[in-house]
Amino acid sequence: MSLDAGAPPIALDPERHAALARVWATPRGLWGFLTTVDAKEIGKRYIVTGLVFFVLGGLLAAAMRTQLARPESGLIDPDRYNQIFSMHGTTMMFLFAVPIMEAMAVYLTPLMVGARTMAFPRLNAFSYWIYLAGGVMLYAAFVLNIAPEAGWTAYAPLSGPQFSAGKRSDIWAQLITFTEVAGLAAAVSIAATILKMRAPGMTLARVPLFAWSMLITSFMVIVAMPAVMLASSFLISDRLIGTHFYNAAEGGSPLLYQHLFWFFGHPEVYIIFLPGLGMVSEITATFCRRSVFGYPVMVLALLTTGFLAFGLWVHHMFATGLPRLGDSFYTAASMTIALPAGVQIFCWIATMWDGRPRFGTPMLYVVGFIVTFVLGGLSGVMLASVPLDTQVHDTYFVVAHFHYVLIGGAVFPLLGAIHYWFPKITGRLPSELAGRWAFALIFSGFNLAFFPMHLVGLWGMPRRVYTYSAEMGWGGMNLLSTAGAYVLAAGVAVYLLNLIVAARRGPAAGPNPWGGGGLEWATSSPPPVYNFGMTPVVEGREPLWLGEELPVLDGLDERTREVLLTSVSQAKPTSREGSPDPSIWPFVTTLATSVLFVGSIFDEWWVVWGSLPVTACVIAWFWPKPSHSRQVKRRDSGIPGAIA
Amino acid sequence: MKARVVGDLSILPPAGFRSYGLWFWAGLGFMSIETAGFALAIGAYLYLMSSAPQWPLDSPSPDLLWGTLQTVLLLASLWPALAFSRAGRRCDLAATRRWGVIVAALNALALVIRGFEFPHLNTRWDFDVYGSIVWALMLLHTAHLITDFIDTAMLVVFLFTHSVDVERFSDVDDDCIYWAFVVLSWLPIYLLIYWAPRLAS
Amino acid sequence: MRHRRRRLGLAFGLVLALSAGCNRENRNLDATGPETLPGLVAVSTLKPGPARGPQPPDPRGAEYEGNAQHIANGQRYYQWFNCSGCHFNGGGGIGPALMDSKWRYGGSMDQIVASIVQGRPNGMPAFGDKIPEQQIWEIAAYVRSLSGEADKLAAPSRAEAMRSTPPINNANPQPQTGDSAAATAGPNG
Amino acid sequence: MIRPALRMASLSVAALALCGCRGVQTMLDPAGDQARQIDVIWRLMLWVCGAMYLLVLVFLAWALWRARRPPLAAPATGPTPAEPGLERGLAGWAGLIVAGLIVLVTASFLIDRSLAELRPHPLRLKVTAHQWWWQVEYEGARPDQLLTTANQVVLPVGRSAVVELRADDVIHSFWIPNLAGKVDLIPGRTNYVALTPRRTGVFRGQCAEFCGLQHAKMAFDVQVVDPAAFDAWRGRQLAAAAPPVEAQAALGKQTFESKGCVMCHRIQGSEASATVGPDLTHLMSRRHIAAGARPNTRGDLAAWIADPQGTKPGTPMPRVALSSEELNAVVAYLETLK
Repeated sequence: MSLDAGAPPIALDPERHAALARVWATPRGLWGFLTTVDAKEIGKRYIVTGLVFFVLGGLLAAAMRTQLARPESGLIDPDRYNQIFSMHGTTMMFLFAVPIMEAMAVYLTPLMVGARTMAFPRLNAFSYWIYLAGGVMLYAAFVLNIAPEAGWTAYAPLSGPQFSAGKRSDIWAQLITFTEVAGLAAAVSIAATILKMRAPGMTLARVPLFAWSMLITSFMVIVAMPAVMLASSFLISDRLIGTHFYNAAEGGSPLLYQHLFWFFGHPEVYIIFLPGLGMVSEITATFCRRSVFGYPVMVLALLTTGFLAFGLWVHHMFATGLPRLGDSFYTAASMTIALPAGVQIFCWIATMWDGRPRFGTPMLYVVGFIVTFVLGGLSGVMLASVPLDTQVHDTYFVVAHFHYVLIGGAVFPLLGAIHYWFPKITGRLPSELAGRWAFALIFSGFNLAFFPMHLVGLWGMPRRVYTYSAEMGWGGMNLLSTAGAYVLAAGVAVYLLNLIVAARRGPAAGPNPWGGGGLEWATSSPPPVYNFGMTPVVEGREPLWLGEELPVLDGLDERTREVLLTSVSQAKPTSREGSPDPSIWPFVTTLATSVLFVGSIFDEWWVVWGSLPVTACVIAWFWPKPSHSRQVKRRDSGIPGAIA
Repeated sequence: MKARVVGDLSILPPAGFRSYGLWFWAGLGFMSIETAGFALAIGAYLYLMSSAPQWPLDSPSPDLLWGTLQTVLLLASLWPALAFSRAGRRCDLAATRRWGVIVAALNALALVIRGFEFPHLNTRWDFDVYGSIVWALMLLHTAHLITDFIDTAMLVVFLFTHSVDVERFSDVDDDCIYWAFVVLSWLPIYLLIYWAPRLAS
Repeated sequence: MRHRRRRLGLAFGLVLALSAGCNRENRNLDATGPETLPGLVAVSTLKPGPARGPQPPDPRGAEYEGNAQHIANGQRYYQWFNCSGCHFNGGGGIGPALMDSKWRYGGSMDQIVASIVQGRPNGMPAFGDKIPEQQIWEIAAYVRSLSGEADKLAAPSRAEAMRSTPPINNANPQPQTGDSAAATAGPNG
Repeated sequence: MIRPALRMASLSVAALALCGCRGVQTMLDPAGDQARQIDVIWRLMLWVCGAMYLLVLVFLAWALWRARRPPLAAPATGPTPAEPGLERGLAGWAGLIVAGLIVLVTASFLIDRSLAELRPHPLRLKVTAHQWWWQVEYEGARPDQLLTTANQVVLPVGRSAVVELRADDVIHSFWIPNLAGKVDLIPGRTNYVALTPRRTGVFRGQCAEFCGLQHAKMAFDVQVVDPAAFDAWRGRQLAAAAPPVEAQAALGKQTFESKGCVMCHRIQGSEASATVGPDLTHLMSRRHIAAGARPNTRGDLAAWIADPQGTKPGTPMPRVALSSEELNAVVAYLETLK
C-alpha cells in the first residue's frame, strides 16, 4: 500500500467537482461564518474552542499547583482559590472533555461512515453556538467575580441559597444547562448519522470502532444528561424561587442532589473516555498495519461499559452513611466494569503483538494511554471497595485516580487522535520531532505531577484545600507535583505550537499519509466540502486495505444538497433526503436562548417572557423550506412507509 | 487506488415515512431525552415520598376534578391523532387538514384545562418539598404540552397555506407520534400527583 | 430628545447593575477597619425649628446593603443572636414586624444600625458593646432585605430551615401584619 | 520506548516501599481496629492490582519488543495465523480478571461486614459539625453529666466508641485516618461511625468534604489515653471553671462578659452561656485552637483574638474591638481555664 500523495481514489472529475462544490458551498465572510452547516467547518471550530478551554483549564490548574507548592503559602486567598478550583473542574469536565469528544465525532463521523454531511447540520451548528455561549458566560462571570465556588459538583446545601451567597452557584447551574443542551443536540445528530447515513454495505459488523464508541457515547449522553439538568434546575429553583428540593428542614434531601448528580456524573466520565477508546482502536489498527484483534469482543466491551456505567454511581457516595449492603452491590458493579476495560486492553496489545507497530507520535500516545490508563483503572478498582473508599474518598488519592483515568484515558488518546487526523483536517503533516518531544514532556510531566498525589492522599491530605500546615509533612510531594505540572504544561505548549506551526507551514499531506484503512482516508486532505461525490460501497472493515479498487455508487443529485439514507443494520440504500442549506437560525436561536438563560438568573420572569423570542426563532428555524422531492421532481411512487 | 462505479442511486425514492426519513430519528432522539427526564423526575418524586414521614407533608391532596378531566381528554385525543396520522400517511390532504384542526383544538383545550389544574394542586412550590416536586413534574409536562401545541398549530397552518408533499405528510405523522408520547408520559405523572397522596396516607 | 434620555438612562442602569454586581459578589475577607459607633442619626423627620437638610448617609450602608455575603452573614447572626426571639422570623410578635415598610425609628441602614446599637423603648436592648460593629451592619443588611426594599439580587431566597417567610428575594414591601402574614400567604401567594 | 514503561515500574515500586511511614493523619499507620482491617484490604488490593499491572506491562513490553520484526507487505485484514493463540490468551486474561475481581469483591465484603459489627456497650459521643469547627459532646450517666468540648476527641484505648454525627449547616466529613474511615455529616440526617483505638497516642482528624471557605482549616485533635486517664480527664472537663483570682485575669473575665465574646461562647461557671460558638470552659486542655489552625500558646491565642480573619479568612468569628491591655487581660483569663 504505497503512501500515495497523489489523487484520492474518490476524486470527481473537475467540472462535476466544481458544480457539486458550488451546491454545498458555505457563503463567504461573516454571514457564511454565522450560517454554516458544514459539519467539517463546525467540527474544526468545536475542536479549536475545546482546546482553548483546555488551555484555560490548564492555566487554572497551574495556579492551583503554584498555591499548593508550599505549605501555608498566602499566594491566593481562599475565596479566589475556591473559584479557581471550581472553574478548573467545571471547565475541564463541561467545556473541554465532553464537547471536544463530540467535536471530533462531528468532524470525523460523516467521513468515516461515508456520508456527505451530518444528519442534522443546523442542530450541529446550534450545538456549537450554545456551547460557545455557555463558555463565554462562565468566563465573563469569572472576570466579574461571579464564578462558581462550590466545586464542579456543587453539592447542596453548600451551593444552596443560604451558604452560597450571590449569583455564583446560579451561574454554575446555568452553565450546566448550556453545555447539556449542546451535548444532547450533538449526541442526537451523531447517533442519527451513524444509524441512518452509513455507506451501503457498511453493516453493523463493519462500522469503524470510533463510530461504535461515538454511537454508544451518544446513547449515554441521551440518558445521563437529563439527570444533571434536573439536579441543576432543582438547585437554581431552590436558590431563586425558594423551592425546598434540598432543604432537609422541609422534607428535601441533600442526598437527592448527590443521587441525581452522580447518576449523570459517572456516565459522564465514561462519555469522556469511551471516545478515547475508539480513537485508540483507530490509531492502533493503522500503525500496526493490522485490523484490531477481536472486533466483536471490542464492540461488546464498549456496549457493556456503556450499560454498566449507569449502575454504579453510588460509589461516589460511600461516605454518606447509606446502608452498607446497598453499598456492597455498588462495589460489585464498580469492580465488574474493570472486565470490559481489561479485555479491551488485551485486544490492543494483541493487535500490537501480532501486527508490526510503527511508533509515529499517535502510537506513542497509545502506549502512554495503556501505561497510564491501566494504572488509573486499577486504582479505580481499589476505590470500588467500600471500606477502602471510606479512607481514600475525597483525598488526593482520588484526585490522582481520576486524573490518571481522565488524562490517561481520554486526553492521551485525544492528543494522539488530533495528531493522527490533523493531516486529513488541514492537509498538512505536523512535525514528528516536535510531536515526540511533546509526548515525552507530557508523559513524564503527567506522571511526575500526579503519581505523588497517590502518596499525599494516603498520607491524609483532603481534596479541595487551599493550603495545608507545614507539620503535616505534605510539602515535599506537593512541590514535586507542582514541578510535574509545569513540565506537563510545557509539553502541552510544545504540542499546540507544533500544530499551529504545521497548520501554516507543514509539508503537504496526501489523502492517506499514515496508510489508514478507513473511508476518511479515501477523500482528499482536507476533504471537499461535500465529502464524498460518489458514495463508496463497503465490503470489509478497512475498505482501503481490501484491494486496488474501491467500488462506488453514483447518481446522487448534483443540483441540490442530497444525502443517502440506508437501513440501520444492513446499511442497504432506502431513500434520498435533502440536507438543509446554510441558515442563520441556529445562531439567532442561540442568542435568544442565552438571553433567556442568563436573564433567568437575575429575574425568574425571564423564563416566561424570554421564551417568546426563543419560540419565534424555533418556528422560523423549522418553518418548512421548499421540500426536496419537489426540487428533485423524481417520480414519487414507492414512498417507503406510506399506507396508500 | 481507483474508484469503480458499480451502481446508480438515482432510482431511489425521496425520503419516506417513519424510520425511512431523518426527522423521525430526531423525534425519537428528543423523545428518549424527555423520557429520561420524566423517569428521573418521577424517581425523585418517589425518593422524596419514601423518605417523608407522611405524604403530602402538610397540605391537602390535589383536587381530582381537573386532573382527571385532563387525563380523559388526553386519552380521548389519541383517536383523532391516529386518524390525523393515517390521513397523513395516505397523503390525503383534505382529511389531513380536517383532523389537523381537531387535534390542534384538543391540544389547546388540554392547555386550558392545565391552566385550571395548577390552582387546584392545593400547594405552592415554596411551601415544602412536596409542593416543589409536584410543581416541578407539572411544569415539566406542561412544557411538553406547549411545545407540542406550537408544533401542531404550525403544521396545521402550513397545511392550509401551502401545497403539501411527502415530507410534510411525514411531518404530520411524526407530530402524531410526539403527541402520543406527550399523552402517555402524562399517565404516570397523573397517577403520582393525584393518586399517590391519597393511596399513601 | 426623549430617545436620547431613555438611552442614557438605559446605559446608566447597565453601569449601575454591573457595578452593583461587583459589590454584590465580593467577600471582603480582609481585616475589618476600626469600630466607629454611629454618630447622631435622626430617627424621625419631626423636629422643631427650621428644617435642617438630611445628613449624608453612612457610606457603609450601601456597601453592606448590596453585598450578598453580608446579607447571608446577617441571616445567620439574626438566628444566632436570637433576634427571632422577639421579631420572630420577620413577621414580628413581641417586637415589631420587619418585613413591612412601616419603620417607627427609620428604615435606612444607618437608622437600623442606630436602633440596634442604642436600643429602643419597649424592650429593644442595646447591643452596642455586645455585638461587634461589622456584624451589626450585616444584621441591618439582612433586616433591609427582609423588608423587600433592598436589592433583591443580593438576598437569598430562603434559609436551610423551616419555611418562615415567603422567599425574601422577591418579597414585596406592602404592609403585612405579623407572622400570620406568612401563614396566610396561602396557595395563591 | 521502553523508557516510559521502566520509569513507571520504578515509581510504583518506590510507592510500595514508602508504605510503612509514621504520621498523625495517615491511613498507612493504623492505630485502631477499623483502620487495621482497612489496611488489610489496602495491602491486598495493592498486591493484586500491582500484579495485574505488571502483567499488562510485561505483555505490552513483549509486543513492543516484537515490533522489530520486518514490516508487512500489505496490511493484514483477514485472520492471521496467531489469532487462535491470541483468542486463548484473551480467554485466559478475562478469566484472570474475573478471578481477581471475585477475590477482591469477596475480601471487601467480608471486611465491610466485620467493620459493621456492633461492640457491646460502647462509649457514646455526639459530634456536630459547624462551618469550620467541631462541637463534641460526651453523654454522661446522668443528664447533667453532659460534657461539651470543641475540636478535640479523647478516647480510652481498647474500648470502642460510637460517634453520632450531625451537621448544622452544610455537609462535612468526620475522618480520623489512623483510626477509621470517614463518614459524612449531613444536615437532616444522623450518621454513626465506630472507633476502637488500640494504641495510645495523639492523632489528627480533618474535614474531608468541601464545606466552604475554611474547609482546609477544620481539623480536630484526637488523644487516645488509657481508661484511668480518660476518666480523670472526664472528671476535670465536667467541673465548671473556677473564677480567676489574679487581678488581670479577673479584669479579663469582666471584659469577656461585657464585650462581644459573651454573645457566642460559653464558659461554665461564668456569665457567658451562648452555645453559638465553641465551648471554652477548659480551653487550655486543648492542643490547638481555631479548629487546628494554630497551636494553643499565649502568642497564638492573642494573635487569633486580635485578628481572626488573618488566620482563617472568612471565619464567622468577628474582630472584637479590644484595647491592648483588654486583650492581654482576656488572654490571661483564658489561660486560667485549665
